[in-house]
Amino acid sequence: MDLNFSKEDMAFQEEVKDFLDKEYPQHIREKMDNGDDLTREEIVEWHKIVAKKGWMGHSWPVEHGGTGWDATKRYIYLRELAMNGCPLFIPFGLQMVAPVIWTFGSQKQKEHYLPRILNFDDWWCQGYSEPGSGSDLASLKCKAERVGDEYVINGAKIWTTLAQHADWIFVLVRTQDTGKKQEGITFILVDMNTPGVEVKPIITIDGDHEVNYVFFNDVRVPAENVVGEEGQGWTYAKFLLFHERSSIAGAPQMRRAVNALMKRAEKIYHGDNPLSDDPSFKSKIAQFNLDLDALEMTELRGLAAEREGKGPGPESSLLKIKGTELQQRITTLALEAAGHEALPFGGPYGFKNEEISSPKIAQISAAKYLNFRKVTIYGGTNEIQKNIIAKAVLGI
Amino acid sequence: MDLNFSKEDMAFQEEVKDFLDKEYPQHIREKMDNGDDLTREEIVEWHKIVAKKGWMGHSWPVEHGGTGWDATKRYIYLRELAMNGCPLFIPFGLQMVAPVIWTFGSQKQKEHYLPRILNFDDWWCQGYSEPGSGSDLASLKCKAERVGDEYVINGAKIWTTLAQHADWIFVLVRTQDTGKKQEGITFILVDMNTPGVEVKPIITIDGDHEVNYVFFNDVRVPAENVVGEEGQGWTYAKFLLFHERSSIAGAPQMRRAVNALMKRAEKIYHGDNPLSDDPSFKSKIAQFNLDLDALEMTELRGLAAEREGKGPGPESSLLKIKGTELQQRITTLALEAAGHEALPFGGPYGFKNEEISSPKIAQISAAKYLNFRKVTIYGGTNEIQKNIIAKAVLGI
Amino acid sequence: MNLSFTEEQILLKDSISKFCSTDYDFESRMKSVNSEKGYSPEHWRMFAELGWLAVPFSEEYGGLDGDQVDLSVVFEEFGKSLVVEPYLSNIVLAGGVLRRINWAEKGTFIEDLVSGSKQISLANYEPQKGYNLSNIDTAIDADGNLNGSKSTVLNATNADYFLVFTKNIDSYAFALVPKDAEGIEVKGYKTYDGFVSGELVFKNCKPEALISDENSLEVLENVILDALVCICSEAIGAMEKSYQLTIEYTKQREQFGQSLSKFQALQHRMVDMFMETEYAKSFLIKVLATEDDNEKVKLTYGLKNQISKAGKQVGEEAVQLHGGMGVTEEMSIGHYLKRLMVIANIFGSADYYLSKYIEK
Amino acid sequence: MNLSFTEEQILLKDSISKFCSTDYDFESRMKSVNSEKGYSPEHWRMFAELGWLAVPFSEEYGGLDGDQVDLSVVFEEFGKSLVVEPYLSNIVLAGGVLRRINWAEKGTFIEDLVSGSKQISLANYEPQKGYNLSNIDTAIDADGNLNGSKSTVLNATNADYFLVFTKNIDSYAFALVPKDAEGIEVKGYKTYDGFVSGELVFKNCKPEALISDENSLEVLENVILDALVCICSEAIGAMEKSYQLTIEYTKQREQFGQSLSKFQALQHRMVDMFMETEYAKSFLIKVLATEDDNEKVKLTYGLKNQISKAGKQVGEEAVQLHGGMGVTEEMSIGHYLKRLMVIANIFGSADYYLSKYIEK
Repeated sequence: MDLNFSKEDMAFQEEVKDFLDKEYPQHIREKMDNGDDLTREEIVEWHKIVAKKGWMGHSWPVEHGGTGWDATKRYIYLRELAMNGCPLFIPFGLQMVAPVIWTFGSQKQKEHYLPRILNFDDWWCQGYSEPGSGSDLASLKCKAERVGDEYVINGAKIWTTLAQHADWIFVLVRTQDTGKKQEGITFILVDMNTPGVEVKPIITIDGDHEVNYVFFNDVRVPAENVVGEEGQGWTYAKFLLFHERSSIAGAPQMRRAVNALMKRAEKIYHGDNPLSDDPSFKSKIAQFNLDLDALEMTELRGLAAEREGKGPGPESSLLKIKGTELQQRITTLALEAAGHEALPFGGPYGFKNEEISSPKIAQISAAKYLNFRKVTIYGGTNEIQKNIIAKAVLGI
Repeated sequence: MDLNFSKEDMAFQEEVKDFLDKEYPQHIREKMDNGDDLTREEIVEWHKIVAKKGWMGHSWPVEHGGTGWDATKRYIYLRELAMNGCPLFIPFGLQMVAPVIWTFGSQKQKEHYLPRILNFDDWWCQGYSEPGSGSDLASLKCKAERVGDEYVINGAKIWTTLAQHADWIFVLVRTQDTGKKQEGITFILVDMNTPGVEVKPIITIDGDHEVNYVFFNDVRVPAENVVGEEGQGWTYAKFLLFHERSSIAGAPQMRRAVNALMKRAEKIYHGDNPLSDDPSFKSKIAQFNLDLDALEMTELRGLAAEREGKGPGPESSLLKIKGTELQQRITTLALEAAGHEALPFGGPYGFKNEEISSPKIAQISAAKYLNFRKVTIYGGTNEIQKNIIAKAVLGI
Repeated sequence: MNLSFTEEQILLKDSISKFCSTDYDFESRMKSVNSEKGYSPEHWRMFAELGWLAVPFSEEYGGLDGDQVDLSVVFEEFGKSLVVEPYLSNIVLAGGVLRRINWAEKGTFIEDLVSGSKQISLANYEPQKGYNLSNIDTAIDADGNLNGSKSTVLNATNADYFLVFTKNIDSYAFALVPKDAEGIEVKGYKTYDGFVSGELVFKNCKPEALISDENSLEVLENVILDALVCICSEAIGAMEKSYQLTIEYTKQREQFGQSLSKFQALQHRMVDMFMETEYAKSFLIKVLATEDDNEKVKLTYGLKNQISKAGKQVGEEAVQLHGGMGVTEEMSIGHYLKRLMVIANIFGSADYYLSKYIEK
Repeated sequence: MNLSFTEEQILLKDSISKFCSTDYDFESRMKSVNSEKGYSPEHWRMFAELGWLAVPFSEEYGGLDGDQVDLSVVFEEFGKSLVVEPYLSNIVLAGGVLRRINWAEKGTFIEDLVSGSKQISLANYEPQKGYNLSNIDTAIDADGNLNGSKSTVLNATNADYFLVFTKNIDSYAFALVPKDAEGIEVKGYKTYDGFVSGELVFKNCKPEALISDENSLEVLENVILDALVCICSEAIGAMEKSYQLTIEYTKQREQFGQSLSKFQALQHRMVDMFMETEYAKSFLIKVLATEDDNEKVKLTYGLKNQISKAGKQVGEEAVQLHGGMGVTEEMSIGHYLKRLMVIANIFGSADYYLSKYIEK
């Protein structure tokens, strides 16, 4: 056993570093390092830079324009990005709808959508959850009726991330009301500019506008926008949910956050000594690092299994649970460390009250803490993940 | 609000202290302080001393020979006993069957059994759980058939504490097989010397013989030994279970254990400094003391509510859960503190390997730790207690 | 031994409870939060009329001679409805200093607090200097002028006066500074739980009065101890409401064909929330009922440690069990979490107070 | 990057797994535990024949040149069946010293270990002196005699020889002492997890040999590090078995008309047990696969900390979910807990190693 990369992998790592040194824009880097919100334009700018390099399809097969990298290369690539604090890729096109399209879509759909996704010409969002159906996703009610060559959609979706920026949405709709609730669900692609699509912001407790309601009021969508077969949407949805979970752990970002916190603690005083000397604080930081080691290795074990053709299993639930719990513990400690300097608050990330003496990083710690409450809820709550493990792994 | 005792209560406290100074036998005190097992004779000796003083019935009404003390006096009394490390009273007669007898029993039963219990003439044990019915007590199968003036009992009971010492056992038996499982259960008193009663030890992981199987093989018991009505045993059982839970928290004993551990830690070295200087150890001890404060006050709040005529409610489940968890955490820390000096082990409490350099208290720490695994299981597992709170208190 | 509230305390509790249930629903609370001042002046007038602002002050100044238990009663009820009116800053902190300090002219200021006609904020903490109360740089110079910076000045933007804890030659003192004095700069901000706060900068600022009681530091320490008990009481109110809201929500929310409240794993976690709340209450009562001063100080440190942790646990679990709805601004539950987290970390964290508890 | 076992390692694993499933059921294990020696000499002979005792030694002495990963494989399998044969004491501890130490005559002793014909116990810890390895009083006097006491001498009552870590003038050394030497007293005892151990007292005892390698302390440190990895691997095997036994038990045990395994609150706790085990495994792999020496030492401290806690949690939950049956001597699950608790605390506790991890 060893953790060494091959020569080829090490050369690749250098290539990624080199790319980031040269192409990762300074103005985005600064905003990211400061915890500032990016504008829509900046997010698109970054995606286009990566697209130009040909590295958007890092998890895509070559035949659809992907890099065709093996698990190790993908790991190296994503880790380098994370360690440089690069913005996360908007996953809804790239990692979510794309695999559905190339696996279940028509040739025409593949040809039309996949290149546009790779080039970030379209910003995608996800229409899954509904006000009445959270964890019990299959109980969804948003309805699509076939009328001639079109489907007419009526209903509402909730928790749609960044719908306010999106060009397209993939939606689970109910095309049949009888039988089991999992049946009669259809997977359909909708242009956000279609008349009758309305986005209404949901403001979260961190003051941010990240998620939305999306209402569908007699929205007419060409029948050719259905992916795969009508009524088979649940199959595709499960396929996709699974992809979502496996890319959620985010260990490198956490490592950055822990290191930053430890460093900052050298300058924080609660009592007479710097917080970085406090035994309880040191224990917590140590525990984070140990947990991160275990989390990373669990990811690597998954990659190794994948390389051996075993493919990711329900262990992705395991990564999601531990990863999100750890994210929350880290943001909690950052908030605790900031103490009353975390009080100044003007809303979401963008806000820093320049006039206030409290350091920027302290001022955003509450928003971060509050924002991270969602991570154990979205993508299937951690309780649901435990149900999945109980059933699929432990057989109980 | 204040925590002061009234003058009368303070005088009573002195009286208890005085009694213990004079009457608590030195040889028992020493054994208890050393964590040694008492013999049957010593346990009886102690009970008889208390009986002679007239203080056995500390929770009994005056009419049945009890002290008739209010909640505060009872609290003072039990706390003083605990702080002196006195042996716990065997509860099966005193606190369990006695209230059932005086509440539901016949005049004859009251006259016969209650004085003998108060005087500890009989050692009682409890026949509730069965090999197949643990938490789901009402599913019990031990059968009693009426034959003339007698019941003939066949079946098995499990977890019968100190049955090897007992003169009498109160048993839940099934006298009817139809209807709801809670119906058809009868509460009956059985002389342990009756032919067909057989006690078989269960050795627990601490190496101790504390609990037993009790087998009933055509055991013939006079019908007059039934308490209350045939078929109403479940009502009495619930009444009794409730009494059991409310006397289980044991905060003063824990306080003693925590203080002893802190003191001993001054002489324990894991690394270069005494364990008593270790920040993590100090935090744990502090947390124990804080939890003990909260536990004690929760008990006192219960007593206060009782004084106001509200009577103890399902909060007793709350005491049981937190109290037992805390007991386990304390015995765990004691084991950790003992480190490899806890290894020498010859069985239950009684054992101390005199030749080995490891202190006695370290040598019994593993047995204690292991023995205390049961406290979250017996008297209704903590999981069952949570179900009770969910239903009875939270209404969910 | 007496663990019950007095009749007066029960009346006070009922009066606040009634007010909150009729005039202080979540919507009107948020209206106050989002208003310019960040609280409702009308409510504040009602608090004065109902006598709540008079609770801890002596009769001499129109007060009710209440004790810590009375304040605790007020705050536990406030916590249930997340009351944002500036009671802590005016009555407990600034008022707490005034009623303890040796200063001939304090009467009118206390009377103004009791009537609600003036607001005063205590300014003692300083940027990046932590929670040890004597750790300050702000000082009175030889000309009697105040120089220095203060942070976490609760309710700063609404204050008419500031009571500024300062070094004074070899000792400590409180400087009384009106909001519009020369040489003072007030930098206000919203806090993440919806309150207002601010920072102050003094440059050669002449105080209206310099209160140089030699026990100033001790007074401040006692005021902060009182404040700890108050916010911990508030947290307990908020915790109680949090688990109740969670029970209500999970009862009505259906998933997989049954109420969320019927899932055993969630039930056990709600039981944990309930238990944490009950044990927190018990610990608070322990503090309130303890009479020995030294012991009470130690236990108050312990209380802050316990409540910080319990509040965090209950608040976070409440949001988690509300699922997605829990993290929306439109539901009240997230606001309970915010307040609980502020309480957990203001005046010093759980760890800070555990250390103080151990050292004491 | 390579996280897989080699083919040889998989063969070794399968061979142990097969042996344990046929020859090492719980009943026969308890027979060994309760026998006079506390293990089965017959099993020990089989271990030798199967080549397991040869794993870490160099080919020169009949060994298999195995590394830490090979030892880890052995112990993880041992953990699943709670193997009580004295592998740790003979092969990892005493054998670990011998294979690292600079001593011309070590060959025959290693060969005796490999063949199983002699047993040797390492004696380094001392009564009440904790886990810092250099903290010893035992010393060689001017006449070359050994004086002092040793505690936690694993497998002491079965040892033919003791390797005694001792001060020697200004340095450290290992003294080799036969069990029946003059001036040695062996006080054996049973440990609470069913192993045997003992204490030694030396009074002017003349060692058969004094191995005065100047790197003795470093050798000992490396041996203990190896032992930590071995027992942590063993714990992972025991944890895996513990949650599996719990799943089996709760599946077959019915209460309130359904299997215990159907109660969601219990399901989630079994999931936690599974997750703890998997993450513990990941951490072990991290340690095994790390090549930088310094980093590996630090991570090994971290491993002991993590495994101590995870083992305790999984072991205790397993017993709890078995209910009353879990605390009986007749069921295997309690014995897993005992072994896990010994592993958690032997060679130093979770806290002790967290401190070392932080300091490193």
